[in-house]
Formats: sequence, structure tokens, C-alpha cells
Amino acid sequence: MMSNVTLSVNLCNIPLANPTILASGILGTTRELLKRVAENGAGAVTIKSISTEPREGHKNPTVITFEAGMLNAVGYSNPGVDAAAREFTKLQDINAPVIASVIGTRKEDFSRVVEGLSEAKFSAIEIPLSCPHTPGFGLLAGQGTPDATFAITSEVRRVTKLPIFVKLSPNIPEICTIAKAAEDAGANAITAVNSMGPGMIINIDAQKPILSFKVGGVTGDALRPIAVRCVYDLYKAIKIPIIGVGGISTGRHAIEMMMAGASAIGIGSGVYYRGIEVFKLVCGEMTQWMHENGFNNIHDIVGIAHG
Amino acid sequence: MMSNVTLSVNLCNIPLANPTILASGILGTTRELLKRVAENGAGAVTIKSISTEPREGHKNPTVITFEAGMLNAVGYSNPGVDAAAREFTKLQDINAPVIASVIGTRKEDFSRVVEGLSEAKFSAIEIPLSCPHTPGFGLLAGQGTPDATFAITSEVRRVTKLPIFVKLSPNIPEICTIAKAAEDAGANAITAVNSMGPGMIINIDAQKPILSFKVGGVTGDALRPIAVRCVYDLYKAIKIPIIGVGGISTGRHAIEMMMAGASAIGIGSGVYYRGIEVFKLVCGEMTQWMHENGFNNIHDIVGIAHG
Amino acid sequence: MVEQPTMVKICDILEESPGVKTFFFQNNLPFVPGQFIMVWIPTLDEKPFTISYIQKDIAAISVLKRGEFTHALHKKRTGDLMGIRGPYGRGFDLQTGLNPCIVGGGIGMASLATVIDSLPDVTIVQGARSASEIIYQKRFPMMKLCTDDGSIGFKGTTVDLLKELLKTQTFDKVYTCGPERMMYKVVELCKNHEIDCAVSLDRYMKCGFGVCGQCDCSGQRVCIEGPVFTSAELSRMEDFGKITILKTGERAILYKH
Amino acid sequence: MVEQPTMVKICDILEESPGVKTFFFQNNLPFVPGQFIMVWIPTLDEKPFTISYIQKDIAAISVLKRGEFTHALHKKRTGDLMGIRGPYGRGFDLQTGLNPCIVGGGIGMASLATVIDSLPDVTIVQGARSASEIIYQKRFPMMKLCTDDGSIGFKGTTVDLLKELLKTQTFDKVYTCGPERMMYKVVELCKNHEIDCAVSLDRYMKCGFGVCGQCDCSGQRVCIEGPVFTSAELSRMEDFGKITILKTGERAILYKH
Ligand SMILES: Cc1cc2nc3c(=O)[nH]c(=O)nc-3n(C[C@H](O)[C@H](O)[C@H](O)COP(=O)(O)OP(=O)(O)OC[C@H]3O[C@@H](n4cnc5c(N)ncnc54)[C@H](O)[C@@H]3O)c2cc1C
Ligand SMILES: Cc1cc2nc3c(=O)[nH]c(=O)nc-3n(C[C@H](O)[C@H](O)[C@H](O)COP(=O)(O)OP(=O)(O)OC[C@H]3O[C@@H](n4cnc5c(N)ncnc54)[C@H](O)[C@@H]3O)c2cc1C
Ligand SMILES: Cc1cc2nc3c(=O)[nH]c(=O)nc-3n(C[C@H](O)[C@H](O)[C@H](O)COP(=O)(O)O)c2cc1C
Ligand SMILES: Cc1cc2nc3c(=O)[nH]c(=O)nc-3n(C[C@H](O)[C@H](O)[C@H](O)COP(=O)(O)O)c2cc1C
Ligand code: FES
Ligand code: FES
Repeated sequence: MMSNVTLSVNLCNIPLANPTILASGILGTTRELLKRVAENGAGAVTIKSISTEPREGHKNPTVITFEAGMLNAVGYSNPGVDAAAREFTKLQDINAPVIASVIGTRKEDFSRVVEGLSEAKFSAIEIPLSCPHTPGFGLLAGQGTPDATFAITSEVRRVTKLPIFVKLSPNIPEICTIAKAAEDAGANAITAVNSMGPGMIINIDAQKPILSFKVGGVTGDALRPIAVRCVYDLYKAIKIPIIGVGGISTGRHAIEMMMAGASAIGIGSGVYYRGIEVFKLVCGEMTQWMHENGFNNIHDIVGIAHG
Repeated sequence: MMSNVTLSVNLCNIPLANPTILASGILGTTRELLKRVAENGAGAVTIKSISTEPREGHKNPTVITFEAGMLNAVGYSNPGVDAAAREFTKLQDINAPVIASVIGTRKEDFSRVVEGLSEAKFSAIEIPLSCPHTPGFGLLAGQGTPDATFAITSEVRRVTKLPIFVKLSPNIPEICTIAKAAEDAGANAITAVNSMGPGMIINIDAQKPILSFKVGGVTGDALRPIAVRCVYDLYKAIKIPIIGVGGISTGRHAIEMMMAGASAIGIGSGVYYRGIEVFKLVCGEMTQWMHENGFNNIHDIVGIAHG
Repeated sequence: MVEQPTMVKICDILEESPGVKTFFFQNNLPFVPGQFIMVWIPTLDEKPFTISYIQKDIAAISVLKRGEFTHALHKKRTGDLMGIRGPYGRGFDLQTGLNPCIVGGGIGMASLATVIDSLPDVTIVQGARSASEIIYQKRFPMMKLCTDDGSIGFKGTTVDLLKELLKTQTFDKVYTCGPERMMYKVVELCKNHEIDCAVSLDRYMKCGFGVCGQCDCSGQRVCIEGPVFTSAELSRMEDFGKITILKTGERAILYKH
Repeated sequence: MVEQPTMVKICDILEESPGVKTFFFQNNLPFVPGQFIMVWIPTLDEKPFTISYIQKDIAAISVLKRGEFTHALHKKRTGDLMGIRGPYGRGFDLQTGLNPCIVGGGIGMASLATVIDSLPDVTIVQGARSASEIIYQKRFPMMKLCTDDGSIGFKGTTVDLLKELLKTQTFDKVYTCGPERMMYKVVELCKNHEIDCAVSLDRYMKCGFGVCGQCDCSGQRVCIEGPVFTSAELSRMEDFGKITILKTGERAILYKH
């Protein structure tokens, strides 16, 4: 019955069996977890962001949820590039392309990490310039400006032939300007978006913010309309493909994001809402909807809401 | 039993029976509705924003909800200052102070409206410089910069002795800088925050954004952590009181916002979540919590999360 | 539940009169007679319409072609989609065991139709400007009709006809929907006969769920507290029969806008 | 439900040993033996602890004083608040009608205590470095004890004692919690005797609800798929007994960190 529907996409010449991608920072700590996510149907998987040196990140609590989404300030805990290079080997055994996420404080850090990971068989490099809650990185390091974006992207372009995905913040009114700077510097896709805010949740009985870093990035349902709007705006502004991320946990959400203009979609908080099998579930729901609505090729819905 | 607990606050010398304020744009279209909200327990009520000329606003759909909040692009429909001056008479019959909300495209518009409403017995003037979805106003007119905020606030200060509340956007990273500009220009309080985004929701079966203006401001639960963080930051940055608005629909939410630093709190979307009686409900829950936790005076919890 | 339109397929269209079409759609919403839905035509607009047929799994709206929106609706064909959200509002409080009269003016009959379906033995008065505007004639063959031009039935208004009827019989309750000036007169007439009325009001609406304040009638939100109000409630609503609120929020004298 | 700490009042504190205190708190969460909660001390940190007592409306955690966080917890007094969220994880699959053995090492006894409460006729082995570290002696008087220094009970490890017991009797199932190297040996031993094990693992945790990936053990999330795993599952988990994951996410050889 549904044999005519295909979800496969070609993202910057990376063939994906379907457009769902594990977002960075969710379950991407180990090779084995990436493998498991791929087995659960993700079209591609992203590792948790890696810096030059190991980082313990913020103290707990680092991840909580609220009625409308999730709040996190993990603080980019990661084992550093050397340990990461040891962890992420034999990626060809993983049944989906693996995307490396690379962070840094100065632009040279980005290229150092990219070079440090060059032996591993990553399919693309994602650079988030947009974390709202880690001193020294992302927005708190001024990386969310057109100039910084251009400089960092150019630096990464210098050292790798892999596709580069630049991940942007939904906070910044000039998201299109920044995306264009990334495009001009040779980025191959834009990942939109990172967590928004930051936000704060106070436990009134403790009279204290819950997160140890006090503030954190908001993700999940709360973020979805903002992310969809960012993708809609970007679709008009840039030529390179967009990976839409933010609040996706159902097939309908995924289709909405693609209709706004995303060529593929990321899932993070959705792993909490529907379990690790969220990728399979979303793909099943997308296939079902496409079947019922006479679409055979997922490509045909990309940007359709602009028509 | 609970007789020792008092919720009354003094906001810029306006005595409020309790800190809940009807936010602008919700039910504030007519004098009779304001009266009804006051009868339902609001400590103060704000009228829907008024411009110099009548405005029809955007076409429907203008207000929808989603899993995590509300999305609206009403587009500042309002009857203009002359009709508003006829509508908002005999405000002393309303059992709570009434706050005028005044908008404009150029700074002279603001003073014209304030002067046009000067006969009515408003208790304060609120100026939202922060709407994310109405061309010619707020963020789309560049009013969310320190300079514009200073200029508009000064202009309003010139023509009124009433307390001025400047209402800011949660979108803008430099919210404290803008609040300081408002403070320097003579604002008496900061209202934080207006709706965030804008966001977009697409109906995938229609393949179209639902709001006729395509994008709209996000409010309700989704906004709360962002609003709490804004208030927390503002509390450290400015001396004038803060009216915390965003996602409040329970007594716990209200207390959270006040612990972050708000002297009073606004309720908008909460009218949907819990009905027009939300004000009474929130006050009851606040009283109950204060009683159980040994607080007699609501004032004592303001900013307590900073301790 | 979220307040967003769901696209439904129009599964049947019935021409009730030259100006009125009924659009049937499948759904399983829990409609109560008198409730309404917001109907969305993507990129055009969204407006409130009463549910005029409630059947198992199927409901319908009956639409009078008036302005831009209803013209666009009338162009829809079977199989086309339209967005709906709801049901909204407080419908009619149906008291069985009474001897009720239904008084409908023009398209106002749409919100009374499901009341008639729900109550046994009702007297029905439908008024229109002329014979061609009468609707539901096959659906309710027992209707007493009146027209301004006398082209069918009684010559005169529904108020005139009701007055006539009240000379020879009595009713316990009157359900009415139609032009507000008509309903105002019906309520006045019934007051003299000590008959309770249930009246369905029409105001311009935005949200439909009680937050925007657009649909105010003397402090009552027609979308939530209404659209149906009782005589007792209306007696405290000064705007009834006199004032409506324009899109801008400005008060306007009814029938002058 | 939201994953946020709720502040609970410590209603009683029991000194189980010089190093271990049990903190009781009122609650009505649906705990299953082997599940854990995240305990929050505002502005300090948040860590996982097994529920060690499940009573009607009251539960408890038993805490070994180790580093900064557990020192701070040990300073709490009756009436103080602590934040808790949970319950989290997959607890023990309790099969009645079997002849089980409980093998607890040190504070690992905390997660086995509620298993003992739930099963009739269990053999209990508790091991510690010395007599002063033994806990729950009054609670479970029938325990077979062993210590490294022989200051009480059998001189040797729990593995040694279990080996002794298996010479004269047989068990259908072994529930174990303690240092991972000990548990690894227990599982190996039981494999030779074809006894199924249920093993509760300890990994550094952040979210507790399966998104951060911090608690990975060979692709299994200890916070969700665990903390309890069966022998069969562990046989596919190469890291068991060998590798843990540090706060940075780096792999580390167990007991070297
Ligand atoms: C609760 C509720 C239920 C409703 N149910 C129905 C229904 O079942 N069927 C139906 O056809 N309509 C119904 N309406 C009215 C409907 O929502 C639209 O307002 C109407 O169809 C006009 O739409 P339009 O955009 O095509 O015309 P517009 O462009 O709005 O108006 C065209 C012309 O009609 C006049 N006009 C518009 N509305 C009214 C009015 N209410 N009374 C008198 N003149 C008016 C205008 O002044 C204008 O001259 C209902 C309204 C409410 C509030
Ligand atoms: C599912 C689960 C349930 C748990 N249940 C309990 C419980 O019921 N009671 C309890 O006391 N603890 C329990 N823990 C462990 C607890 O979460 C803390 O890790 C422990 O109490 C140490 O906390 P700390 O911050 O005081 O010490 P830290 O500062 O983290 O450590 C102090 C010293 O102890 C060592 N250390 C820390 N953790 C361990 C460990 N797991 N094994 C060996 N050495 C270690 C460190 O290397 C360091 O030298 C559980 C852990 C998990 C994952
Ligand atoms: C717990 C958590 C950790 C995250 N860590 C990272 C990270 O290390 N690097 C990164 O680029 N994004 C990180 N993000 C952001 C996500 O990749 C994603 O952009 C965001 O969560 C929005 O998607 P969602 O709503 O599907 O979760 C993290 C998000 C969460 C919830
Ligand atoms: C339907 C709607 C209309 C609004 N109209 C206005 C307005 O006219 N002027 C204004 O300053 N804010 C307006 N707002 C913003 C609210 O006053 C408030 O700042 C925002 O909704 C956040 O609060 P909440 O989460 O409690 O709704 C509007 C919000 C909504 C939902
Ligand atoms: S239509 Fe918005 S309150 Fe009634
Ligand atoms: S602690 Fe986060 S996934 Fe287990």
C-alpha cells in the first residue's frame, strides 16, 4: 500500500534513508548510543559537541522539563578532541551517516577539533555558534554575529572538505543575515535552530533557580513555532539547504518544518517525549500522511507552505 | 486562619489589592469587560493598546493556541484615541486601577494618544515598544532599541504626570540596556515581557501558515521561563519596579515571577487556561502558599530567589 | 486540545435557497445546538458559523452569501477542504416538556434548526424578505412562514406573526435567532406575555475562546458566555438590540455599520 | 508530569552506621524496588539515590558519606527540605516462588533492601570492609555477613561467601548491588551455576530520563533501561565491569577514576 512513498533525502550529497536526524547533545555521547539511535530509525545522527579540551560542564541539575518543553544547561561537557577521536571510530558500522559537532572559543579551536577528528569517518561537520548558556562559547562568546560566523565558518572550510552545517540561534532577529554570512563563507547547510532563551525556572519552595547554572536553553514544544518561523524566513533568504530543529516529536511536526523549508529535520527533546523510538514513529507518521495526501516523494513538500 | 496574609502591593504609588494585573490586549476592549475582570479579582487592569487612528488589525485567524502556549497576531486593532476616550469613562466605577496602553509609530503619536486620554481617570500609562508582529509598531518599527526607547519614554514623560510603564520584548538580548534607557528617560516601572518570537504554525493539511499575518507572538507556558529570566536579569540591572508578565496562570507561577524580582504580575493567556476567574484563583493559591510557608506580606518574596 | 483549525472535507453541499448553501462535513465533535465553529479559508479569513445539522459523524453549516468570505465559501465544491475549530460557546439550554416556539429570521434559522431537531412538537416561525429566501422548507414542512412582501405565508415580520399566534395560544419558551432588531422586539413582546426567551447573538469574533475581547456585549463575551443568552441575562445587557462592536473595537449603533 | 525537583521535608533520620544515614520523607510516588530518585540540594548539586525504604506515604534513601554532596546531605536535620524528582529507571523484576539470594556490597544494600522487603524467604549476603560499615542489621537480622577484615561474620568478600553457600545449596536467582567489580564476579560465578542475576549498576547521571547520554553502558542508558540489568543483558554489554563514563563523557577504566 505505502510502497510508493519514499522518505529518502539527499542532504549536501549525503544520502539519508529518511530526513530525521538526531540533534547534537542528545544521546550523542558514545558510539554505542549513536548506533542504537540509528537502529531506531534515525536518518543520520549527530555527536554531542566536542571542544579541544575535556569539559565537565555545569553541575547538576543540568536538564529539567516544564509544561511546555525542556530547559538545559549541560555546559558542553565533553571528553575533548583526543578522547572523542578514540570514541568515534568504525563509524561505518553505524547504519546512518554520523555528523560531528564541533565547538570552540576561538576560531582556531574549531579547526583544531575538526583536524583532530579527521581520521574518523564523519559525514559532515556541524558548528553550533549559538549556545545561550555556556560562557566562552556560542552567544556568550559573541559567535552569533555575521562577522564571527563568517570568520569561524571560513576557518573550518579551510581545513575540511566535508559538508559544513552552521547551527544558528533562534534568539537573534538577524538570523537571515547570519545565515548568509555562513553561506558566503562556504557553509553547505544551515541547522536552525539551537535552544532559545535562555530561560529560568525557579523552585518556589527552595526559593532558588533549579538549574545550577541558573539559566538554560529552552527546547521542545515551546520552541517549535519559533523554529518553524526561522526556517520559513531562512528558506527565502538562502540557497543552501536547511536542517529544521526545534520541538519536533511527531510526523506532523516534521512535515510542518519541511513545509516551512527544511530539507531534513533534527530531533532532540522528542527523545524524551516519545522515547528513543521517536525516529521510527516520526517516519511512520510521515509516511502515513504522505500516503493519505498523495505525496510520493518527501522532497515535494519542502517549502510548500510558501506557495 | 489565613487572615494574616496580605497580597496588597503599592506599585509606583498606585495601591493594588493584589499583584495580579490584566495584561494589555486580553479582554481590555471595553469598559464593561475591564469592570468584569476587576470583579473577578484583578488587582489592576490594562486596556487594549490604543493608537491615534482606528485600526482593524490583521484578518482572522488572529489568535490560536498550540500544545505549549498561544500564538497571536491581532495587529493592534483598536478604535483610535477619540473613540477610546469615549469608551473609557467613569473608570472610578471599576473596582481596580486602570492602566492605559498607548502605541504609536512615531514618538509624537504616543504623546497625542496620552493627551487624548488625559480626561479619563487612568492610573498609569503603559507603552509597549515590543510587539513582534505589527508593521509600523514595536520591534517592526525599531522601537526596541535603547535610543528609541529613551526618545519615546521622554516624549511621554513630557506630557503626563502619571506613572509610565515601559513594556519590553523578551527577544532582545540587551533587555537590561533598554530598560535602563527607559529608566533614565523617567519610566516608573518596566513591564516584562511582551509576546516572544514571532513564531509560525503551519497547518500541514492546508499547507499554509494558520495566522493570516503568517507569524505571531508566542505567549503562555512557552514564554514563562524566558519571562522569568528577563525579570531576574532586570531586577539586578534597574531600580524601578518590574511587572512580570508571561505564562502566569497559577499562584505558583505568580510567586515564581515575584521571586525573580517582579513587584506585580500580568496575566494574559492565563484567561484562556483558567477562565476569567484566573485572577481570583491565582490570588487564592498565592495566599495559601504564603500561609503554608510563613509569609505574611507578599512584598517579602519579591526578588528572594537572588538571595 | 489546541485551538487550531482542522481541515475537513466537504462531503456534501445542499442549496437551501438561492443565497444559502449548506456544507456537510464528517467529524465527531460533541456539538450542542446553538454552538458554533470558526471556519477557516486558508490565507483568506476565518468567521463563526452555527452548526445547522448534527448527525452521527456528520455536521453542517448553512451559509448565507453576503460578503467576501461567504462568497468564497459558496465557491467550494464537494471534496474541497475547509478549516474548522470548535465547538465554541454556550448553546441552547433545551428544556423538554415545554411548549416552545422557534422564531427565526433569515439565516438565523441555521442555529435554530438543531433545536427543532432536538425538541418534539415545536411551533416554528420563519421570516424572510421574500419567498426565495425561505430555507429548510422540506426539512421542517410544518413551519409557519412570513415574508416582508407576502410572497409566501403571512405578510409581515416574525414579530407580527408571533403576536398573531399569541392571541390564540401560549408558549412556555421562545428560541430566537435573526437580525438583532427583530430579536429585540421578540424579547420585548415575550416580556409582555411573560415568556422566557433564548436568544442567539451575532458579534464580530476573533479568537472564539474568550481572550481577545472583540465580541463583547455589555461585559459578556458572546463567544463564551453566549452566543445564546436568556431574557433575564439580556435585561442586564444594555447593548442588546442597540450597539455592536466593529473590527476596530469601536462601538457602533446596530444597523448603522 | 514535569521533571523538576519537588521539595520534601525530611521527617526522620536514621544512622545506619557511622558512614550511612537514612533520610525519610513523606511522599506518594509509585516506587518499585530498585528505582531511584534524583536528590537536589539547591545551588549545590543533584545526584541519584536508590529508594531504600518503601512504606505507605513514606520513603527513604540511605546515603553513604563520600564526597561533597553526601557530606552536605549528612548535615541535614529532621525538618530540612531536599528536592527530589523521579522515580526513575527500571527496577527489579521480582519473581516470587523462587529461591533467591541477595548479594549486597557496602551501600549497594540500599537498593536491595526493598527487594528483601518484597520477597519472602530470601538468603541475604552483605559484605563490607569491616563491622562498622555493616548496615540494616536490625532490619534484616537473618543476614549472612562478611567483611574484608573478618571483624564480623565470614572473613572474605561476598563473592567468596556466595561461593561457599553454593557448595551446599542452590539459588534460582541472585539480586546484587555493590561495587561493579564485585557484581561482575558475582555474575561470573552465577554463570557457572546457571543462576540468573539481576544487577543494579551505578553510572554518573545528569538528566535521569534518557536524553543526555551521560549514563551510557554499552549503548544502554542506565537511567532508563537500567539501573537493573539481567545477566543476559549484561552479557551483551562489554563495558560492564570494565568501563565507566566520567562527567566529561570520557571512558575510564572502572576503579581507576
Ligand atoms: C455565533 C455566530 C454564528 C453565526 N452563524 C452563521 C451561520 O450559521 N450562517 C451564516 O451565514 N452566518 C453566520 N454568522 C455570520 C458570519 O459569521 C459572517 O459574519 C457572515 O456570514 C458575513 O460574512 P462575510 O465575510 O461573507 O460578509 P461581510 O463581508 O462581513 O459582510 C457583507 C455584508 O453583510 C453585512 N453583514 C455582515 N455580517 C452581518 C450581520 N451579522 N448582520 C447583518 N449584516 C451583516 C455587512 O455589513 C456587509 O454589508 C454567524 C455569526 C456569529 C457571531
Ligand atoms: C542509580 C544509582 C543509585 C544510587 N544509589 C545510592 C544510594 O542509595 N546511596 C548512596 O549513598 N549512593 C548512591 N548512589 C551513588 C550516588 O549517586 C553518588 O554518586 C555518591 O553518593 C557519591 O556522591 P558524592 O558527591 O558525595 O561523592 P563524590 O564527590 O562524587 O565522590 C567522592 C569519592 O567517592 C568516589 N566515588 C563516587 N561515586 C562512587 C561510586 N559510585 N563508586 C565508587 N566510588 C565512588 C569518588 O571517586 C570520590 O573519590 C547511586 C548512584 C546511582 C547511579
Ligand atoms: C540536553 C540537551 C543538550 C544539548 N546539547 C547540545 C550540544 O551539545 N550542542 C548543540 O549544538 N546543541 C545542543 N542542544 C540543542 C539541540 O541540539 C537542539 O538544537 C535543541 O534541543 C532543539 O531541538 P529539540 O526541540 O528537538 O530538542 C542540546 C539540547 C538539549 C535538550
Ligand atoms: C491575544 C493577545 C493580544 C495581545 N495584545 C496586546 C496589546 O494590544 N498590547 C500589548 O502591549 N500586549 C499585547 N499582548 C501581550 C500581552 O499583554 C502579554 O504581554 C503577553 O501575552 C504575555 O503574557 P501571557 O503569557 O500571560 O499571555 C497580547 C497578547 C495576546 C495573547
Ligand atoms: S471572540 Fe475573542 S473574546 Fe470572544
Ligand atoms: S542520565 Fe541522562 S541519559 Fe541517563
